[in-house]
Amino acid sequence: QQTTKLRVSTIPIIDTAPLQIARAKGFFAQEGLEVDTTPTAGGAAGLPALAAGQVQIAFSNIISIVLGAKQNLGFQIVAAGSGTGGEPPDLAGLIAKKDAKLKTGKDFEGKRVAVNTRNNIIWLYAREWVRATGGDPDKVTYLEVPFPQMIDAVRGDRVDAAFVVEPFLSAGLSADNMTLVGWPYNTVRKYIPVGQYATTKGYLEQNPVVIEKFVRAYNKGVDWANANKGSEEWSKIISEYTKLPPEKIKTLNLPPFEKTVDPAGVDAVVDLMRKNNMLEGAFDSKALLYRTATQPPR
Amino acid sequence: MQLAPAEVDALQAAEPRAPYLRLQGIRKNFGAGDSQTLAIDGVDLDVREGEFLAVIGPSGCGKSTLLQIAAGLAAPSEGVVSFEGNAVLAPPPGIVYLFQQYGKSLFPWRTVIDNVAFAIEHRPGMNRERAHAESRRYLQMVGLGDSERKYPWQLSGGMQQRVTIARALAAQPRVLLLDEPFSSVDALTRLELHALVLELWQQQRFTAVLVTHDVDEAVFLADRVAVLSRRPSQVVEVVETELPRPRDNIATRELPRFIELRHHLLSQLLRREA
Amino acid sequence: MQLAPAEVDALQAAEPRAPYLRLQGIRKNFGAGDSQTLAIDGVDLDVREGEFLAVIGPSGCGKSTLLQIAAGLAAPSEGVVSFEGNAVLAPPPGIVYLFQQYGKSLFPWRTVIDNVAFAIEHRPGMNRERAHAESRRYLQMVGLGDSERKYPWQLSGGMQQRVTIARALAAQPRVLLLDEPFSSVDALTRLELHALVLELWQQQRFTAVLVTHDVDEAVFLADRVAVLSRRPSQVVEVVETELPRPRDNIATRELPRFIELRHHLLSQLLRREA
Amino acid sequence: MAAEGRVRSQRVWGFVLIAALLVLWEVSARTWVSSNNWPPISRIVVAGAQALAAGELPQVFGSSLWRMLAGYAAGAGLGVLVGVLMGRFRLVNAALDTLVELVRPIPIPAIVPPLILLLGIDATMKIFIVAFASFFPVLVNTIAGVRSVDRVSLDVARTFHVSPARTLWRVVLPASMPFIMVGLRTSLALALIVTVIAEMIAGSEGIGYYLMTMQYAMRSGEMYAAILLLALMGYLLNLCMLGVERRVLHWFQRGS
Amino acid sequence: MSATAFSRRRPERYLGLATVLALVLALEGCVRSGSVNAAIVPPPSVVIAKLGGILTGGDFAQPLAETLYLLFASYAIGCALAVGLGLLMGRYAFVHGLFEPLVEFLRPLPKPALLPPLILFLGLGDAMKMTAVALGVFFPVLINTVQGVRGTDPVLLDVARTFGHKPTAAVFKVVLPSALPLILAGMRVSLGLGLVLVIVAEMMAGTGGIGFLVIDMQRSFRSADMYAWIVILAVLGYGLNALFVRLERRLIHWSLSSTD
Ligand SMILES: Nc1ncnc2c1ncn2[C@@H]1O[C@H](COP(=O)(O)OP(=O)(O)OP(=O)(O)O)[C@@H](O)[C@H]1O
Ligand SMILES: Nc1ncnc2c1ncn2[C@@H]1O[C@H](COP(=O)(O)OP(=O)(O)OP(=O)(O)O)[C@@H](O)[C@H]1O
Ligand SMILES: [Mg+2]
Ligand SMILES: [Mg+2]
Repeated sequence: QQTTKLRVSTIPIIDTAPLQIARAKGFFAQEGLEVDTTPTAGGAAGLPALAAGQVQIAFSNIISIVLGAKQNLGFQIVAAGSGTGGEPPDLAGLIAKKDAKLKTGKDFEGKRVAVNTRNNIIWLYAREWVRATGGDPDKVTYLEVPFPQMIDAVRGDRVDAAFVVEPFLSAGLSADNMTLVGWPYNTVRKYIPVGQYATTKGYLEQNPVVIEKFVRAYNKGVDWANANKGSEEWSKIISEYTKLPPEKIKTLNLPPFEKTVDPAGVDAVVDLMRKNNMLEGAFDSKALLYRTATQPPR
Repeated sequence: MQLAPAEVDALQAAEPRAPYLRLQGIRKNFGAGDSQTLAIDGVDLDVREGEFLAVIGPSGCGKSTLLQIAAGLAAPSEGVVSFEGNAVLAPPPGIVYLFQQYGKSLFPWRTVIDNVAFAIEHRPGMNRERAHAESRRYLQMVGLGDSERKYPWQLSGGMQQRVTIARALAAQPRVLLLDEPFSSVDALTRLELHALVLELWQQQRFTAVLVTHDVDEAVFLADRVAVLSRRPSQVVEVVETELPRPRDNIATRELPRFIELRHHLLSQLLRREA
Repeated sequence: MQLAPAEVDALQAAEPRAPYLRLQGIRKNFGAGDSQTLAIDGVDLDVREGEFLAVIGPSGCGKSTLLQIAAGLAAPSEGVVSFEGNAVLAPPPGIVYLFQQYGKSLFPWRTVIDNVAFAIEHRPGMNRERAHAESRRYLQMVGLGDSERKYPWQLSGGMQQRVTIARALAAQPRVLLLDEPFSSVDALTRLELHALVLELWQQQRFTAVLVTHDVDEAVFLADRVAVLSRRPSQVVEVVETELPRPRDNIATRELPRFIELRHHLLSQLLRREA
Repeated sequence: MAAEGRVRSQRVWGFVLIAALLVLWEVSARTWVSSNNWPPISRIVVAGAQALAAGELPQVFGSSLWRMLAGYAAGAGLGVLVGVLMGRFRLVNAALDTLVELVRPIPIPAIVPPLILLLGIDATMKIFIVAFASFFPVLVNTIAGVRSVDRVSLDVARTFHVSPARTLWRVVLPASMPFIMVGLRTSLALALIVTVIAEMIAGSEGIGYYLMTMQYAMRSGEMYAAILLLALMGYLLNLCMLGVERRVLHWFQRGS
Repeated sequence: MSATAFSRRRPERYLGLATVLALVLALEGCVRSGSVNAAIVPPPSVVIAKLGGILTGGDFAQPLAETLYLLFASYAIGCALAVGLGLLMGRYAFVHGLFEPLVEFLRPLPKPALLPPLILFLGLGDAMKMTAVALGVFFPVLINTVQGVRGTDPVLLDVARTFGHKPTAAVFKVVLPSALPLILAGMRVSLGLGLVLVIVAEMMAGTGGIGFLVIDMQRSFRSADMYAWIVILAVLGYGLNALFVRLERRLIHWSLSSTD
């Protein structure tokens, strides 16, 4: 059987664990796929590379995919990546200094919150959390701070709170005088999609079988990840590509990985985007999901 | 120095030749508008093939400018330069100009010998060794054989000036335009350089135009001496020296004709105020 | 020019004075190791207060180097310079050196008048207008009154040289060290500059040391003439000119003493080969 | 030459200063600055030594170095070439000047998408980015250098009938070397910087990727070790350039 | 001079525009013919339309002002410090020895790599951005200044000494003007670099200015709008450079005189 080469743009974070597992455990090879993962910083170059045809599949967050699809770049979500489960902990949380006494969105009015980029998912959910907990999101200042610097920023009073992802979340919480204020993802909505694997319509039309194979193998990785989370081998694989020390990986609290994307969740995100002026005009969120994303291939 | 060439020379100096290097109606203006400087105001001058012409004139009258125009290095504002019947619009092959600013005209990144070699190294059939050998020969002629590996800034003013002389001679031009080439050397060196230039001039039969402030030098070396006026300069007069060749440092300078010419030219120069 | 100062001068020239600017056992080596050049090999020279001393010597012998050492601009490899009894380790106030490389010693970013003003603008009590007025005066003296707003590269060689003369004179130094200051000017301008320098020298009573290649010039201007040997240079002889002042361009040059001195010094210079 | 020796001996004080700053760093990290992003030097050294011993850092630096050199050679070489032509020939200057000045202020991050489209996400794109960044300082300096060449020098070449091409090579180029060399040195550091940045965009190779991963893995010891090593590499590369410069420009720097 | 130079320069100026125009037209052709993905590289005509919208809409003033403020402040700081230190380093062997190693260690460090300590010590505001940009501006000017100072002709320095100018005065009257052609070349390099760095800083800090707009539009794949802003940026750079050239002509006309 001939192997098909597939280039996938990823981000070296915990969210892409199933993909790396599927690669490490040979699930792709079993499907006759040779997957080459290309990390891109923060995923910024992932979707442009996808649109340019330099990679066939890209891991990216839902907002970017929606925005790209809106600009007729033909993105299609083929597999679920990361998201939130039915209850905390999430992969990201809102933290602040203990003595700042920040509890609800109301308390945040007039305060500064660190987000990694404005007009994107972290920012969106930070705003929605403020709204959901009784505050006015427009009365909060959002400052862009790279994730690794968020703890410094909070500690140095450059910001009042930060919406930070793992592993910085755990590290922040383990420092003294830091506390978790809330889980914005879960507070806003359960089971929301965060990261997905996308390809382009053009590639899909030509290679539907390849995509099915990819998703099938990827889903095996999801199963393995959910079953073996916390094991030695799990730590080893994760450490291999994130360079996180294995002992730190064990302490991370993770939601389960999903195999499908909830269309209602996507709808909800699109609604939130509209509400926050990120999207104008009609957008058919159903058309964004390829069938493999809602019905895992057998 | 044999007699034969000298006799030929004396003959040549006497009989006018076909136009060789010809300056016609040269005017030169610097700057524009209010700050215009008219440096040269209509100069006609024929340089004959093989002659030694000296040009004298007050400081700032436009001698350097005129020579640069003749060399094709500067364009006249009006007038025409022609060399062997062709209009000179760029430096024509065969004419070399020796800059008055000797310090500036040496390349600081080249050693003395490489500065001299610059004149010839690009010629067809030249290689580094031959260019160096040739350059060394000329450096020795100007008394700088032992300084060839120094850089220009390691030389005294007079030594730098001699390097430029060696460089110009090494090029073996058909017309050599010398702009105050001996201004910074002592009496003896100057005499030696006079002898050297005359000897090469007679051997290689090139045409020489010399700008100088030294009337003695002009008369001693030249077949003809042209006198320029103050700025805006014009040709006041051109005098045939009519002195026999080969010239001798003592005998020639004692000739009545020499003394007469010297007196005449000096008074020309000194009179201009009145 | 009155008689009185001239008489005083003649007296002063005859009677030796206290050490004023003194060079003792000066040696100067350039470079290191194999490529060493010994330029000056033990020169002793006393410059008397108020005198006019000329220095002559072959090209490259170390005249400029010696003057720069006397000016405190270069350090001797051996020996001591003292001025009014104090060792000279840096340019002492009151001594000004006029560079042989006139082209290089002008600031290309300054106009002619600003170049001259450079000599005085930093003095206490000076402002721009006064410095300019003063500079203008000296520019007019050297015949460049109409070029004050030009930049150096817009001047001819001789004009540039005159700017440096104006600048050095404007500084009104107590000791003026002149390094071939008249090499690029024509005969008439040169005579005018001679007269100018002598006049100021007598008015302002400064001490002058002049390096020149022109023996006539040396004898005509100086009280004493020092002759240097070839490199490594030493003082061959110092001659008192013993010519009366004020000096006159025609009368002085016809004095038997002048002719004798001229002959003597020239033969000194020309003999060195033998 | 003597001045150069003097500078070299004074450089000791430079290293003393650096040592003092590093001690200050150590002390600050141990006492009043407490952040994972500010580890003490001692920890950085240990982490660096381990990474070096494991062969991780040498591999990372090696892969960056060749990309950098390739991009630098292309960009700087072109910079000198175009600079000489633009500085010397009015027409070339007129034709390219506007374009150059319009393109120069464009930041690379802004044009990442089209770059990916045209050049992919691998070595070609990164080398192009490095070349792009190295190009301008060399170009600007070269043009300025060529324009400041003394007219007399050019006229000397003309009067000896040296061909225009040879004049460029033998007169204009050496005379503008003080400017060109300094442009080359500016670009060398810039090339290093941009290599790292380009490696942060995409791919899993080189210093940039290493810095990024280590930062996201909260291993600031390794991150700073790589940064210090980067500084050292830059220092050494600059030293090489200075060596070249001393040979080429001995005539220029005698003022110091 | 001006009259002839002008008439000679006229057609040349059109030549530069013609080059740019030709490239733009070629690009338009490429995109329209489909050989380049129009979603990533929009046709110039579309970009120009967007540009028209931005310019007539008037919302360009605010980000432009922010960017310019940041640029001028950091550029001025960076250049002033660099020329100052450069003069000292070029003049005094001790200062040179003291700072050269540090400078050469810091110079090749990428600003993103310095971001952790910069944010740690300077926070997120203008201070941090200005430091980052000023640092980038600083180095080219510094090494050009050092080079220029070292190239000062010793004769000119000796002229200052013999006329009794103090060493400090000589630095300002002799060394500085003589080094000016090199210093200005460095400042011109830094001007372009500074603009790039300001944009990148705004991209990373995300508080405003053209940089933030550009990256924000890039992230939302609005490439036509993004390129419209890049065109504004390019023209801004061109304009700044044109101003700089004027300044240069005034300051070092004596050095450029040889190329008339
Ligand atoms: N580039 C220039 N711009 C303006 N004026 C100039 C320029 N070059 C020369 N001049 C002027 O032209 C005149 C003639 O200059 P030139 O150098 O030819 O004189 P010269 O006869 O060689 O004088 P010298 O004997 O002093 O060398 C001078 O008055 C000078 O000021
Ligand atoms: N910086 C230097 N390095 C090496 N050698 C030098 C340096 N400066 C001068 N010399 C040498 O010292 C000697 C004396 O030079 P100096 O300039 O004093 O001569 P000079 O008597 O003024 O000659 P001229 O009459 O030609 O001006 C020369 O042989 C020269 O080569
Ligand atoms: Mg002249
Ligand atoms: Mg001398």
